[in-house]
Amino acid sequence: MSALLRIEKLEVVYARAITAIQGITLEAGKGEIVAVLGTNGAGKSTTLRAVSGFLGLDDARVTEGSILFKGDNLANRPPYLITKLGIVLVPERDKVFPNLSVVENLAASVPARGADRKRLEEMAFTFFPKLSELRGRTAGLLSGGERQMLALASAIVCGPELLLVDELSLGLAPVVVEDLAQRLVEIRGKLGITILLVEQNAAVALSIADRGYVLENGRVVLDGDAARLKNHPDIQEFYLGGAGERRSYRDVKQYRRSRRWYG
Amino acid sequence: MSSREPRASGYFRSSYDQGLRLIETRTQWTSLIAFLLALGAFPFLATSFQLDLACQVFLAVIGSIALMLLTGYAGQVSLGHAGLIAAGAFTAGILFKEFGAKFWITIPAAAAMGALIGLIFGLPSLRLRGLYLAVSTLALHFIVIYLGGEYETKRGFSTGIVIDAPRIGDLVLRDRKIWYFVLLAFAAVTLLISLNLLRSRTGRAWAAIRSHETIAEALGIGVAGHKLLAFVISSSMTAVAGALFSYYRGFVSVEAFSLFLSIQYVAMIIIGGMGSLLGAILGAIFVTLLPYVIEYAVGLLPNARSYAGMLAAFNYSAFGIVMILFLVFEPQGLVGIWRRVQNYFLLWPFKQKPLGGGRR
Amino acid sequence: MQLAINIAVLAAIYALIACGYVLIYRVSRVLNLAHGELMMLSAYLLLTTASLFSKNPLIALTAAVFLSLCVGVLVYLFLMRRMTGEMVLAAVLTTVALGVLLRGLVVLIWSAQQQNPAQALGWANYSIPVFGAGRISAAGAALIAVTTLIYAGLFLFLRFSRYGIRMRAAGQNPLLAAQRGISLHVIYALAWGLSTFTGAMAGILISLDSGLDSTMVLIGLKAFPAALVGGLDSLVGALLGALIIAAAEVLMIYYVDALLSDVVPFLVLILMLIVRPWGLFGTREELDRV
Amino acid sequence: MLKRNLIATAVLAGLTGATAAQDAYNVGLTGALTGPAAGTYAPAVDGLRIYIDKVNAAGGVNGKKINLILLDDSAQPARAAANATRLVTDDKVVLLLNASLSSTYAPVVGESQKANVPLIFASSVCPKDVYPPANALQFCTTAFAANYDSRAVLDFVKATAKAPVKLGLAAMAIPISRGEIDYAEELAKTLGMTPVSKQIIPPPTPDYTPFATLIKEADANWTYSWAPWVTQVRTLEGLRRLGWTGDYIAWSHLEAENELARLKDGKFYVVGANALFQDDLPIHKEIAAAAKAANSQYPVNQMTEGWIAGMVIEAALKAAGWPANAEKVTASLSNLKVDLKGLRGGELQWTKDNHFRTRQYYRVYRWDEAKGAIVRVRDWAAFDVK
Repeated sequence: MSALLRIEKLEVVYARAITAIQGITLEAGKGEIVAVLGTNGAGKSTTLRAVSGFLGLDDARVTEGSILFKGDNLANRPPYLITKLGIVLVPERDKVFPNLSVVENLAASVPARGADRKRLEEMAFTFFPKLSELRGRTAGLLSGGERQMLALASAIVCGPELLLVDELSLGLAPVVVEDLAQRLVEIRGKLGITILLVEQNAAVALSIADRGYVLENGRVVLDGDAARLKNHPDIQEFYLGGAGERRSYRDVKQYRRSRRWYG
Repeated sequence: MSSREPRASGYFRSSYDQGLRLIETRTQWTSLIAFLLALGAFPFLATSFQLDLACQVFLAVIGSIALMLLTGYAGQVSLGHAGLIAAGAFTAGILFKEFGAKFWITIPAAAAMGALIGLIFGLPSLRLRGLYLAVSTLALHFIVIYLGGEYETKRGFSTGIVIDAPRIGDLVLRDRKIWYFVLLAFAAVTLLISLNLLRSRTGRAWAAIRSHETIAEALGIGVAGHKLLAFVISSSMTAVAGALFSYYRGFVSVEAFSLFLSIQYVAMIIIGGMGSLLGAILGAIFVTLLPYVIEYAVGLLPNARSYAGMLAAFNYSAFGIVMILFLVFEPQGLVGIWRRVQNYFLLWPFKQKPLGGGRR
Repeated sequence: MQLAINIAVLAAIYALIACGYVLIYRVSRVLNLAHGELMMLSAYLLLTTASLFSKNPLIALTAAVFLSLCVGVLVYLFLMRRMTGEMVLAAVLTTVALGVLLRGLVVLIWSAQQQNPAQALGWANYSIPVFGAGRISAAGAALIAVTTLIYAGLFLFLRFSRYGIRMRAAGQNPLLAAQRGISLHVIYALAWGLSTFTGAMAGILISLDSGLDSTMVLIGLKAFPAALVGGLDSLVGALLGALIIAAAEVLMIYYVDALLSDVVPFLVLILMLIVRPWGLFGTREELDRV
Repeated sequence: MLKRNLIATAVLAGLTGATAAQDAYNVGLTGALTGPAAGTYAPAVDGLRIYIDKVNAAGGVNGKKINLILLDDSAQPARAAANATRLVTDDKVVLLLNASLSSTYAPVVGESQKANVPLIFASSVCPKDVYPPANALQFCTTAFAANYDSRAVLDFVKATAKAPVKLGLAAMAIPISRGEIDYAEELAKTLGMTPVSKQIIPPPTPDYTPFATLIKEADANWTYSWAPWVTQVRTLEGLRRLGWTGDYIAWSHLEAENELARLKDGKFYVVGANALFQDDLPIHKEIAAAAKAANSQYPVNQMTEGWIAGMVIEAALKAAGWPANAEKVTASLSNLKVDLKGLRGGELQWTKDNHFRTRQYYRVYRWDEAKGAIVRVRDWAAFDVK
């Protein structure tokens, strides 16, 4: 498997003091949907930020390890260059320009080098037909689900090879999330792109992902095929609500898991 | 790996009392005394022109410390500093002209007027932040200047209000040496008041407001009250500086308080280094002396007199460039440079960077 | 009638200057307090180009405007770019410093004499009767026309052109804009270029109408309340703000006291800051961002 | 702390550069050489510099050179004060000159009184103190002077106007100009004219038309402005743009000669006390040649004021002898007669209690379209100063 994105032993330090990520290694192949799971503060978003180049804003830096995209190391590169390479992030919040209309939101996207803007825009509307009804509507007046659609559509217009989605399900009704998840599968199928999905909602993520990683306290604690992860007892217990309230594995006195550091 | 626990090294305060002390070590005492001696000896060694420069510096120091309290510590931006200086100067001038008031009345009156105007300048700060606040103080500057100009014209003082030298008994404050010590005393008192304010509850409240207003409010700090207090104290000091200026120069006129003066004061605290009283002093010295240094440098050029007509333009340009250089390359200002030099010598011959900085 | 024309000309002046403040503020949240100085610089550039192309006033004019646009872009590239990511206030103070620098340079290069670019171009400022009842100077009429054209142009540009939409996007959320592949530096440089371009038009037209000296800086400063009253991030606001300020000023001259006209813009400004700090058309969230 | 002081002292010590030439007459000037007001003063100061250089090149006065020290105050009072202090205490000048806005007078006068050094206002407006009875230390060579100017102007208007005069007045919103226009308003009434509109115009005005509109709508047939040139001429331009066809009269500042030719307005009169270069006197040729040799950046026809100041200084120092001190110079200034070689209507004479001049002469010029040149409308009219 030739990895499109390969993160190796990545370490990220905030404010020169707090180590948020302590040696993560993960991989995403061409055309794969990869889910990154974990609770709040596990380091999911930091990983995404490291890939998309936005660490600098929070006074954080990649101090060790590498982020290889098609063999280029992206660590600590400025964001707009990363987007030019074909890596596009759909952020967790503030994902659309609220005062621009739907069409203008799409027009604001700059396609990657060599991408055909017209075709990409048409694609975006075929994936999300509802948006073409809302063309002239101001983005700030859209519902949560519509906004997520618009965010995904704008990201597609950027012509990504790797789409980073931060919390697809946040604040949305289950039906909507289900629908959006299916769209992601469709997008992957039609465009052949790789999707890195960072989620708290493991059920949704694992239902569409090919593979998954589970992060806790800045480390990868589990990884593997989505189907197998789904059936893993820890995942069942802590992420899919099998054992009532979610807790961290550290709270469990006896744990029966096979820990595999660094893959 | 050694198993020994790392031991703390360096210089620590072991009680709150020590933290509140102004002067802590013997070295500080010695250098302070040496510094005071040098200050005291200066007027007997300097020429009259140098004394005049020193007096200008002291006046600027009072103003820049006042602005530093407001902007550097309480975080409230003001572009109306010249307006406040003008208010102080005009209070003194008008009281003198209209009622023949003596300086022991006019200077407290100027302080009171400053406090009052500070309250007015401060009111917008309850609603506005940052840029908008700066703009509102700018607007107030124009209004103060307008009122001053109207007074001058209506009363027929078309070339400015001339003020007689103040008099204490038989002693007429005219000699520059006396002025030197008077202004030095005022500057020193301003500095001491500020130092005391900053290590009190007020100073900490300002620091909290400066870093985050909402959180400060949540911590139970009376944000509105402390903001207004910052304006009142700062403006009052500034107005006193204005009144002293009018006595020192013997005149008041609106043209002396242009917008450029406000810019100069802002430049003082930037160039000196935000959030440091030492910075305010260094900045005041730097900005006050810069034009004279340039003038001197131009004087060294061959055929100097033909450049005379361009001196102010040189000054303007140099002033702009220096300000830009500090903003872009040394946001910590002169104090930042000073600390770096200090650390360099503290650590020499090692090159490591200490975490905190050598001194408060 | 003459009253209306006077208000219109003054409003056009203020509006043309104010849109320079708005363009930069809207995109990068930086208040450019050197706008007046940049405006003055453009008028002086015209003086130089006028002496270079003394036969072709139009070429001189175009060259001056083009040079001004370049100055704006260069100011961003060499100065303001370094201030991105710094405190907004530091950036504003940098523009103040730039203004001081420019004031010095202009005197060093062109001397402090009163100048007349119209004469340098060999143009006379004709007077045109309007509706029989009033009169307007050629430069004044040009001011109104240019302001209308520039506002219409800016409106179309921001609404329909791709770069215009990106400018609006970058102004709303620079982070997201960067994520969508918009190069903020290009957008900011464009905003600075456009802003000095409009400023140049204002500076040049004012100097053609009534001569040129360093007091032009103060005119730039007087237009600032117009931008703020309308709302610093709204072009429509700038237009309306300019109208309000101009009307207040001219009416004050006519009916109350000419001397008050000097402070009236600032009085209106303070009133506005107390009642509605974000301006007539500004966005309310702005306040918490600065 | 100590280090800071050392550095400060070093800087201050470095500033004591001004090497007071022992073997020359030290004369110091503080003026608005740069800044917004410089247009009015800088050319005159340059004229003075060229004149003094010429005197020095020809061997100086009483065999000694004149060391003219020029300091710039950009019309800022605080700078002027510092300059004056420095000139008096460090450079030990025997004579102070001021060429700046009236706001700088108070501090400079203060220094002059403190040190007992005479002060000449050269190219800056004459303060009341130089009129009889004059202040012992203040003198003025400047052409324009409060009250006398308005008298001359209104005298000319009265003599020229055919119809009853409805007078419009325009001042800049600076105290000195407002004061003069207020005076003119009162004076006009006593001369049987009707002041119909008085406009006081703030200096940074983007558009003068509103003020012009008011004058026009008040139906004025004459308008008089005594203000800095900008205000005078922009008000006129505003009026003409509105189609106003009345007569406009204003003070003939340095810029007048170039501007008359630019405006080409047959009903625009300028009143002045200096002969314009248009008259082409021998002395004018001399100034032009000297300015050309000195490579001056300013127009020659704006240097008359400086030239006159130079002539006065030369004469005063000559009379004071060598070695001179402030006292001797004051004495020689208080009893001085200088032949201005036609630059003004007559010689400049100062007496013990008149430091303005005993007689002030005025000429009126305007542009003549037919001749394509500036013409004299009224030759020297003398007014005795009492």
